Amino acid sequence: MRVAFGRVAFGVPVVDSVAEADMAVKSSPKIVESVVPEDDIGEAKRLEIYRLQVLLRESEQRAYDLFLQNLVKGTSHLSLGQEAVAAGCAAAMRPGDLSFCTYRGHAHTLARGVPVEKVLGELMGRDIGLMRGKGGSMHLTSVEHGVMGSYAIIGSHLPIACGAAWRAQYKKQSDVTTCFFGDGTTNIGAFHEALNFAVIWKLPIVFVCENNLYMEYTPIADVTAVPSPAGDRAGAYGLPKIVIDGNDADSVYRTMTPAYDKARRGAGPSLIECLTYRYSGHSRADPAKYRPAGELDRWKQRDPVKLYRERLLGMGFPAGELDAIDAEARRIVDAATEACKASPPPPAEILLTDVYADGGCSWRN
Amino acid sequence: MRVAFGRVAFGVPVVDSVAEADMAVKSSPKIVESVVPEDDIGEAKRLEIYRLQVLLRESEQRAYDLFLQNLVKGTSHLSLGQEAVAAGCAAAMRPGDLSFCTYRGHAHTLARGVPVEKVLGELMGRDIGLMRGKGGSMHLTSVEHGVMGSYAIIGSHLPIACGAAWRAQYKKQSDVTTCFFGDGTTNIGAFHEALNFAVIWKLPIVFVCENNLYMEYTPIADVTAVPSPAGDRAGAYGLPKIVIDGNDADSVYRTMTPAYDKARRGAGPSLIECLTYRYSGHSRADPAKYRPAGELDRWKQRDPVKLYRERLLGMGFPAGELDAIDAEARRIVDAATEACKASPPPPAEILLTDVYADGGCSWRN
Amino acid sequence: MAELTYRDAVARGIAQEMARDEDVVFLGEDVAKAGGVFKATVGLLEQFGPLRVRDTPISEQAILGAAMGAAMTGLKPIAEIMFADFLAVCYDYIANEYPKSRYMSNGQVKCPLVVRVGSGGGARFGAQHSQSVENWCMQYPGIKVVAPSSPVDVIGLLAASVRDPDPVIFVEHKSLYPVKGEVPDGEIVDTLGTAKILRSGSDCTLIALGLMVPRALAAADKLQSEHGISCEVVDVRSLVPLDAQTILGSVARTHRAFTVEENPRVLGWGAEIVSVIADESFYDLDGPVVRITTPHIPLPASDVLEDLALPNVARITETVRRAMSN
Amino acid sequence: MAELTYRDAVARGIAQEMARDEDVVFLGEDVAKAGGVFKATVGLLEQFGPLRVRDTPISEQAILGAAMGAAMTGLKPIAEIMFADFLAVCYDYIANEYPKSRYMSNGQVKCPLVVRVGSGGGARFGAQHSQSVENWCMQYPGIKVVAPSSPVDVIGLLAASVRDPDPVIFVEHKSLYPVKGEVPDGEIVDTLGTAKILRSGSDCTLIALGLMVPRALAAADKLQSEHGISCEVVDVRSLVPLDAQTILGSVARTHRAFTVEENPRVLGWGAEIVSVIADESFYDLDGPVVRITTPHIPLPASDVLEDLALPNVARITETVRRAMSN
Ligand SMILES: Cc1ncc(C[n+]2csc(CCOP(=O)(O)OP(=O)(O)O)c2C)c(N)n1
Ligand SMILES: Cc1ncc(C[n+]2csc(CCOP(=O)(O)OP(=O)(O)O)c2C)c(N)n1
Ligand SMILES: [Mg+2]
Ligand SMILES: [Mg+2]
Repeated sequence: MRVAFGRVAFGVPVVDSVAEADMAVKSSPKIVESVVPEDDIGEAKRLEIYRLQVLLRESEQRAYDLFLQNLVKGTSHLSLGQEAVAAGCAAAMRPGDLSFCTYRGHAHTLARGVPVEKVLGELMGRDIGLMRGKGGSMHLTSVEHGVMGSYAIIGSHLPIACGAAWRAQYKKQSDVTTCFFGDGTTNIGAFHEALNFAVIWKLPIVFVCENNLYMEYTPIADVTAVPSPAGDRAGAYGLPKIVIDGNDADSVYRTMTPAYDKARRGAGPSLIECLTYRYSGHSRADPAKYRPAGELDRWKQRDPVKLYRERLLGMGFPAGELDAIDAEARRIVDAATEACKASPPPPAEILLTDVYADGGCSWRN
Repeated sequence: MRVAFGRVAFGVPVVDSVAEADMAVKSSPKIVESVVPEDDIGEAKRLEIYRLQVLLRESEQRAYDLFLQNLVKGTSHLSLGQEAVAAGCAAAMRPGDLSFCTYRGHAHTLARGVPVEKVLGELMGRDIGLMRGKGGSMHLTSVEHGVMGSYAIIGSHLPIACGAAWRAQYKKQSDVTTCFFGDGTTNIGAFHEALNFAVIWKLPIVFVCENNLYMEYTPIADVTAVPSPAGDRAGAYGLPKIVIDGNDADSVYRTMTPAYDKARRGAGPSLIECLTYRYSGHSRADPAKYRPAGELDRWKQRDPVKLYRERLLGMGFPAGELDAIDAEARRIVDAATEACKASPPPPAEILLTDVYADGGCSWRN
Repeated sequence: MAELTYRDAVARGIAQEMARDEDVVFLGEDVAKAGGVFKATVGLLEQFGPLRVRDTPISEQAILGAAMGAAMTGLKPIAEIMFADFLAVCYDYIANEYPKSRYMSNGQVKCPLVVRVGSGGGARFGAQHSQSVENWCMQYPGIKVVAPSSPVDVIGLLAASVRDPDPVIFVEHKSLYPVKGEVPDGEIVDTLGTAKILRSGSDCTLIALGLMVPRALAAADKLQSEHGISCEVVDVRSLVPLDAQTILGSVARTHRAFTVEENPRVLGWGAEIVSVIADESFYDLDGPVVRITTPHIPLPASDVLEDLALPNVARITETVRRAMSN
Repeated sequence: MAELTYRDAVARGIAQEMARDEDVVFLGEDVAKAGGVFKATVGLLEQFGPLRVRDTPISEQAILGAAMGAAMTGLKPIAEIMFADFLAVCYDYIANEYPKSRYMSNGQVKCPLVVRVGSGGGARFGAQHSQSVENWCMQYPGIKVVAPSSPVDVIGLLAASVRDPDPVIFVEHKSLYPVKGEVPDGEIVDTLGTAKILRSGSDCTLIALGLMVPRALAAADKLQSEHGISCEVVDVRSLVPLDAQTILGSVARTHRAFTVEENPRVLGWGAEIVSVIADESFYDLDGPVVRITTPHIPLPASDVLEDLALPNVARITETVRRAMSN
């Protein structure tokens, strides 16, 4: 039945969502849409994108609750409000594709299929955690899922991601690397070096800038010479300016898909700026009082999960099916929470392991 | 008499020199001229620009000869062929303005009035040298002449120069800072950070990129994502693209003058790319065999000193006056050479001085 | 006299110097409007205005480079590098520029500036946000390295650093920010290159820095009360310049020495101190100088693991007790 | 057996490993077409082609970052940072990324790569192109630091470094590039973490690295012939892993030790070795371990000054003679 609505649904004109974004992000730069291919998202993919967004939302919300219960000990950087980017990108990736994330990387890690308990467990410093507590929330890594690491020094993973893409090119392997980073990251030197490097070597990599309007507490516009921190820099590397509505997962998916195709066929990198917004503070410690009144509310009106759900409903997806997805996400996150709470802290012996490849930390005989 | 030719001379259409540059630099990017103001160079300034170019030419040629005699011990990076940039910029500066140079900084240092023997003496590691041999050819510094240093780590002086400009802005002092660097430098991170920083703080600084087509031995085009390494990056900082004929000192002077004015009236930085060419290898050790046959010869046809001399002659400046300038430059450089040869090596005691501000190197009691 | 946190002492120290000297300016990421991510610079923007207290982009090279250019030409900048670990993205200024400009220019170029960094472990921030960097910075002739352990030292040593004509890396310990201490009213100015004997003792000398100072003091209490071992505790405070005389003097009295270092094992700051003692106090020593350090590992994030990694009171106590009973 | 320069040994070592393993790739500034600014990589482009031997822009962060990403995912990159001093512009990879990725990921991420750097003084390049960086790199758990002093060691240790599963900083000495030595034919593979006793002696041990090795050997000759002092000379070769046993064993026999270090005084690599000796060989020592280093200064450019700064045969000889006569 909902297939019948397919055409209409596919027809949701991107320009609408752009206009919406423009309304919401009053002071933000004009969004330039990349070419939108004939819609090919399809039902299964749409449900997948919805499912991912809901799972990310539930998981991050739970991470926040766990802070409040003082069960997350270190810092933590949530992506609440930014789910559409993670979901849209992950949905456009293939198995074997690689992700390089930042400290704000829970969502990108989960979106690649890493079990929720491994992520929450790492935040809680438990043995069940993805790295058994050795890395912490800022360094989520799951090589088996293609999540090659989350990096906490601004900019440093852009060159690293280039290296992974170089390997694919050199070994004629077909995977593409995605490198996620924030608006603030465009002002550090490594950004510049990586972009130039990726272009001259025509690397199979897509750089995704999540422009959430703030570095930590400082509005990006206060410290950046151009309105679109990534988009307006693309020309410096001979790349087209692509700035999209990062709260619309379809827009993300539709932009990423051709970017991945381009990378896979050897035509080099892309730089994509996704306009979005984080609901909570920069990190655990931050109440985000520096934001002008009303800004958060305006963005919440374009909440990516809500927006996507409404679109699916409008396309004829039955509410019950979506509710079931919601319930399943909650069930998964609840179960993960219990598993984490039940997990012991990591054993003392792992303190001294895996510094060197021989498994230990010995630097002398 | 030559005043009568003034109007004609001033009328030398810049587009001509651009066309010439285009012919010579066949594979180079199209030159975009900045706005040329009504000519205001004037006779005295023209003679000054000629004198500077001749002095730089003589001095650098002498430095080269001194290598061959093994009297210059360390490395050295000559600007032979690039004199028009140094002369045109220096002529447009005011006393008190600051220069930040690179290891290829002899010309920029001399152009600010630093005595030739101090520069050659430093290259030779003698006591007469600008820093008594403690810095060497790559670090020429003469604070009293506004030469705040020559920097040998690619890119690092761009942020430093920003700081000097920040001081002028903060203290409401009217000096402008010029920061010189090469084409290859546009690919390092510090370039990016400095440009963004200078623009957002509206600093009184002019960034001058001498594009001599090569980093060390690698053609800049092989490793750069855009044809104009500086010009095509200007937009990334909200600046206009300015690429000029760096072999025409008038074109340099005419571009720098409004850039300095802009900086002085608080309107912020400029980024100017000067197309030029170095005649010798990158450094002392380099025979520059990597250059395609004929390239050097083509550039020599547009030799900046020759070009400028011909222009002055065409404008009616008497050959005898120019010959006298040539002779005086040779006399200065000869005398400087003798003074350097007569200078002893630095005394041993200065080895341990001026590490800390107390004059010594003591790090403990 | 007032009770002040180490955190508030930072703001007070900066304010003291900015009020005194118009040439003192302050820049860093989120330091102005937000008052710093550690809230150590709250109120400075309001007091000194946006021309003197400036937020920057995430451009550490621009921050440290601009500080240098300003210092060379007449200002006395204080630059903040938020987490000390980030020094690695602007290390050229630490290793190549700040320390060498005066020497290379034969004294022409001056570089009077302070780089404040939030250093050290204990906050479960993981391997890239918890490092101790005193030993990194100590290797470059031309730079000074200061690390206060108490609020009053924060103010006094910060003032001394701002007034010092050389570049100073001012290492604040993140885990000390909430710690309170008595601070006299009025201007406080201390002296670089002076260690402090915080506790006298006769059996051995514990040489500590930063967060390890309170731990060494607590261990000294335990060693006295539980094992009858009398420890002298020296707070090094400034690694460059180093008050070697106070350290050597103490060792000459106690004949045994321990360094208590937060950095990982290899080439920590203690290695230099051990080398100095082992050379110049060779005939004073009754036994080897023992270094108590974090093992040779990156710091883990999990609280249980991090607590195992950093030297704590129990480990200091036990190490000293054992060595002294040999 | 052939005579080879240290410079040519670099190219031969790289070629040996690239011929053996297709996953070995090489990148750096001017390394391919031009064969390197020190001409140490001439011929590699011709032999292995432009996909394996690659020129880069002046983007040291991109070079070291790309090497890491490639190493994580299956290649074994060799990256060149032309002058060792430039490590400071890409230091994040040295301090924060390379050494920590394996640990932080609980062993998931590997980082088998080699960073070759041209290090050290003697060429009148001045303060920013002459530094010894062994002590810089040694401070970060997770990284290895290797520094060969002869052509044969260049090949053998480079091969060992390429085959090593950990990140290795391979410190070549610029002043050794023209030095010749005998090199056997065929494949050469050495072992990291092994020091070499290059000369046996009974009165004291000289512990040296890089360019200081031939100088220590020459000083040992003079000390023997002119002063009757018998020196054992140990070439450390690899600081991490450190062959402490060979060093401690030598000191146990000679009872006196000297480090011969090119780095400036404070927290040179010798400080760690002194600390290890002073701890573990305390009762073996007949006198303090003496460090012979460059003074605590940046290196000057002028030939006369630079020659005064670096430890040379005369200074080593004189320092040892004096200490041994106390
Ligand atoms: C080199 C470096 N400088 C500063 C920081 C501190 N820091 C962590 S996150 C952050 C803001 C990053 O902003 P953005 O790139 O926009 O990412 P977002 O946090 O908004 O996702 C800063 C300054 C850091 N981690 N690394
Ligand atoms: C950070 C750093 N990387 C590499 C070098 C080595 N190096 C010195 S000059 C140079 C080429 C610079 O090219 P460009 O900026 O075009 O200046 P030019 O020498 O042509 O004037 C290089 C790579 C350096 N000094 N610093
Ligand atoms: Mg952001
Ligand atoms: Mg160039």
